Amino acid sequence: MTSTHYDIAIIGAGPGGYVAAIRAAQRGAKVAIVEKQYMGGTCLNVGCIPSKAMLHVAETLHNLSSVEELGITLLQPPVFHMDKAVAFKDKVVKRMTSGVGTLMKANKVDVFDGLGSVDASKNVTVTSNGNKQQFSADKIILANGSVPFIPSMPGVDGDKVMNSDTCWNLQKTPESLICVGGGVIGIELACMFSALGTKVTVIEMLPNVLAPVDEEVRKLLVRIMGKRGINIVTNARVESIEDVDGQKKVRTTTDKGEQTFSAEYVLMAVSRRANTSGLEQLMEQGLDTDRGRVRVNERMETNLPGIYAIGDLTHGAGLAHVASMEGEIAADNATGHDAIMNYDVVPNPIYTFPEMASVGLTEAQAKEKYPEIRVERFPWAAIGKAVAIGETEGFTKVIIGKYGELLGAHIIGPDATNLITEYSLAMRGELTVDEIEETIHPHPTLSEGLREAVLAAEGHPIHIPPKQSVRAR
Amino acid sequence: MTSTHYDIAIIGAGPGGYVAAIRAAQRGAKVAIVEKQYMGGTCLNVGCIPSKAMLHVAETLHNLSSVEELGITLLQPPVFHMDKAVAFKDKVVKRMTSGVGTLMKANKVDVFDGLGSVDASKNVTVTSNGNKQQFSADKIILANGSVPFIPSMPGVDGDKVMNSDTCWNLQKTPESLICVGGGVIGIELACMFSALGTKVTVIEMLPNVLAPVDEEVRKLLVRIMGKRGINIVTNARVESIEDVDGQKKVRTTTDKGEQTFSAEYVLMAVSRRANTSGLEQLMEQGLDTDRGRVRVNERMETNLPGIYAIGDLTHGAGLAHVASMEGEIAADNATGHDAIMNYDVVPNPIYTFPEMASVGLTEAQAKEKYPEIRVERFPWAAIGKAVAIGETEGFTKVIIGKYGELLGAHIIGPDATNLITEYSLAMRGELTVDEIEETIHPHPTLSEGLREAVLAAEGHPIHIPPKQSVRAR
Amino acid sequence: KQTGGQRPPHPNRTLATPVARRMAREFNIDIASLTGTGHSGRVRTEDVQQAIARLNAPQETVA
Ligand SMILES: Cc1cc2nc3c(=O)[nH]c(=O)nc-3n(C[C@H](O)[C@H](O)[C@H](O)COP(=O)(O)OP(=O)(O)OC[C@H]3O[C@@H](n4cnc5c(N)ncnc54)[C@H](O)[C@@H]3O)c2cc1C
Ligand SMILES: Cc1cc2nc3c(=O)[nH]c(=O)nc-3n(C[C@H](O)[C@H](O)[C@H](O)COP(=O)(O)OP(=O)(O)OC[C@H]3O[C@@H](n4cnc5c(N)ncnc54)[C@H](O)[C@@H]3O)c2cc1C
Repeated sequence: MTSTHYDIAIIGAGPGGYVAAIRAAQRGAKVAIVEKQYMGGTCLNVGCIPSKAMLHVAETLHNLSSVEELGITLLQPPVFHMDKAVAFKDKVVKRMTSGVGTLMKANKVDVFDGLGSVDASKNVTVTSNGNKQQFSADKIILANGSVPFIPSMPGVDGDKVMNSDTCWNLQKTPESLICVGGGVIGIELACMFSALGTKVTVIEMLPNVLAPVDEEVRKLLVRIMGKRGINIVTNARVESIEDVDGQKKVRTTTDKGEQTFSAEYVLMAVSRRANTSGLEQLMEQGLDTDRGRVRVNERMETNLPGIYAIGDLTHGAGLAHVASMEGEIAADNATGHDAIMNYDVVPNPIYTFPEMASVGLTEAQAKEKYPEIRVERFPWAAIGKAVAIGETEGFTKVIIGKYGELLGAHIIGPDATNLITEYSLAMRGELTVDEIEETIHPHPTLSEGLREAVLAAEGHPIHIPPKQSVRAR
Repeated sequence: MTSTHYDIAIIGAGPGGYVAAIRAAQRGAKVAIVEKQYMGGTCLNVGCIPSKAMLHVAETLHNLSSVEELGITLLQPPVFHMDKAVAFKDKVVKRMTSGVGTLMKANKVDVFDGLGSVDASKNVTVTSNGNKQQFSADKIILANGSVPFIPSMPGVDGDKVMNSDTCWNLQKTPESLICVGGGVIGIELACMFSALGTKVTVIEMLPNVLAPVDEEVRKLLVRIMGKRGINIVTNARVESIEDVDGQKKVRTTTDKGEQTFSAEYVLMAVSRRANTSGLEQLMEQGLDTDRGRVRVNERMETNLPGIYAIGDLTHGAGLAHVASMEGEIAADNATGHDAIMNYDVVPNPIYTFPEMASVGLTEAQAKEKYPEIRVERFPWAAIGKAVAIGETEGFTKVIIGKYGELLGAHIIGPDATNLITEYSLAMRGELTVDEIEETIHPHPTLSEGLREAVLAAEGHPIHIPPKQSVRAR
Repeated sequence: KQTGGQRPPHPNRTLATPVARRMAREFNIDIASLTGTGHSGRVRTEDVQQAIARLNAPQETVA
């Protein structure tokens, strides 16, 4: 079944690699994919999918606290079993990862289990339990992905210090947890554990958590997280982790001097680094990298001929859908087609409570880049569907350029991660606010809020009072 | 405060009328609106909003039956109190309708409480508790809406025979209910009562419920409703309703002869008719109507000069967002601008379990109209987010024309009513499948299913096995 | 990403994106005079921006 020569060999079966494999096979290529650990990569095993399954559990649990208002009485408080929730999560992960296996078969992609090492002549060696297999390929796509970056500090390898690879199989809900790092992954996991009943503290070194998020959106999220009882500490640098009386004690230096925090668990979520295992030879042979990440052009080509790289291995976006689109692009180019990756319109979904999502520029970025912009926001509280489902916190914010084009859009509120696609499509299709305004948005839906935000920016919203200076169209 | 002459007078404050009022005021007009019963009309009081609030309760209740799988144990079964659910619904309705009042004030629209009668010279008489007020206007917008159509038959005015105006304030969940009529309103209410614990039977005269819905989508919904225990009887004509032993007995004639059904309640939902109260004079003066509905052109003008009509009064769409868009169009034209209503891209949301939504043509319609179409579907079961939230039933179906344009799209599954907006925007903005394909859809979201459906139609889906004949692009 | 697009141009579809149209209008550029690089030859903002750059380019740099 397996062969000694392939048109295309792919290293790593995450959302970058497995999508590239499918696309290349559909283009008629004979494809091999090498995976050392798990089909589906970070995303399906310890990233997007398990986190969203657990967030679903967390959200369901959280919503139980407000069913009384709907006329539903729980005579006794619900009992939560972390181990069963984990079993649910495992079922979801299993279903998705075995789905990837099925897709490989259906597309006639040969799967090699083991660590793949590559050289510049495009020979691939697969090592598994000491056994070696070899084959060559015309083209190689590197999709090795990333792994948690664990800074070295005293106590970081201790017991009950977890990271995003190791936090998924707890059999009991932690009483309390300190999350070191307030980036997207840290904040998502903080919200998740909090909703599962854990007392959570987030410690961030920078002045703000979620630094790249539009300021107004971020501020609201931080306020809501505070109301939910999550303690967010910024400008604090973690120095060490100690064990004191069965608790983890985290020592930090802050602008106000030393501060320490205690909890049952610590979760390290400061950042991720490219996974270059198996690329040692290529690096010796001159593979171009930049701060540990493989450098590519917009065709996803590395500096070595016939060798492509995609996904988390290549840059800091850290988004599965970017890895997948890059996988499609690399596969297209590796099969003789011509495709270019465009990073102007990349949606960024963040699974907090409530959700956030954005595409394009923040207000601050837009102000810097364009002299004439209009910025407006529309609150969920004015949307019937949001009121009917009891989720009225948040707003949709749009930033419009002088040609009526969307420069950026930011949503915080129910279903934000789905809704952002409408704006993404408008940006990618170069539609203006006129087309969004002319499009009938169904009632009652949350999508109405997206049209209203545009109407607001144009000076004539329907469901919020007009501003002092109403502008005629 | 109120005046005797207005630029524009609007009859009826439903989603057609109140939106027209806001838009006209924003255009600088002096506007009066007359409402005889409730701000927000059918939609906010006895239509879209209460039904979605109650559906939210119903869905929450329904979901409680599957929390065990998520690791959440309810030690005793939840107790449902219909009266409290109704109070929640009332709160939602109150908030939305008083919001409309606030918007009228903020936009300086004068509100007249009472029945408005209009003549062709554009004089308006408002009657309330025997008191009369009069004023004139340069332009009139008729937005009288619609009311339930109750066919005359024995027993139809009896006790415990409800319609969509009167079914919202029950203090106890009906044991059982017969819904007469399997259109959108009947089916939505059937799903709602069923999820609230009522044993529901739907009786439809035609061979199919939801006749205008794409056949494949409809068939799946009917199957799911069956699994949920809803009994759907088609080809059955209701002849009478009787009281027998404290039960309502509904007698029907079917192709198999007479059949009778019993339940605690009957809900009449056969159709709606235009509400022409207050239009008697105009009709005498020659207002053009068609089977009871006021005829208008694409500028929303009636045959009488300066008199516009919009919403349910005018045609059978029966959709709030259509009424609102027509309101904007009428207000634009009545204030000297030039706008045209376009009915090609009207999304149709249907709030069942799971939701359905469509835009454009059904497969059957498209086949009849275009020689070259491609039709493909993509199942929710292949989308990670759907699996993670445990809602995998259903699919997205697209119908693509020879220029790569969307001719129609149909979604059955979680969040369908929001998701349809992406396709609506693509159609209205004349985007092709290429732009949808190029748009990065965030992961993990349901919106990924919409791109995959397009990829499937183009012959290269990622997350389902390729068809026998894979077409190279 | 620029793939696909090997289909017949729509007879009555505008061959420019809405943003490109607005941009061209501001600079008095005739959309019909541009070669679109989008799908089915659709004129995109990038095409208009290049045309604007050509307009602004000093004479001597024109090859
Ligand atoms: C907790 C968490 C939540 C996240 N949530 C989201 C989200 O909601 N949305 C989103 O877009 N992104 C999310 N991400 C990020 C997302 O998981 C990554 O961007 C994505 O997985 C990157 O895909 P990839 O294919 O480049 O790499 P990976 O998914 O990391 O896959 C790389 C694969 O290559 C294998 N591999 C590496 N080297 C070799 C070798 N030499 N030989 C053989 N196999 C090898 C690895 O075992 C791995 O399976 C999340 C990440 C985390 C940690
Ligand atoms: C149960 C149900 C669920 C529905 N769900 C949806 C849905 O999910 N989505 C959707 O799009 N549509 C839905 N609809 C349909 C939607 O409610 C209507 O399409 C919409 O309300 C029509 O708006 P309108 O402004 O034309 O009329 P209406 O909403 O009917 O408003 C007309 C108003 O005019 C007033 N009026 C009439 N005559 C006079 C007069 N002479 N003087 C003064 N006032 C007068 C009436 O009192 C009323 O308030 C639903 C309908 C029902 C019954």
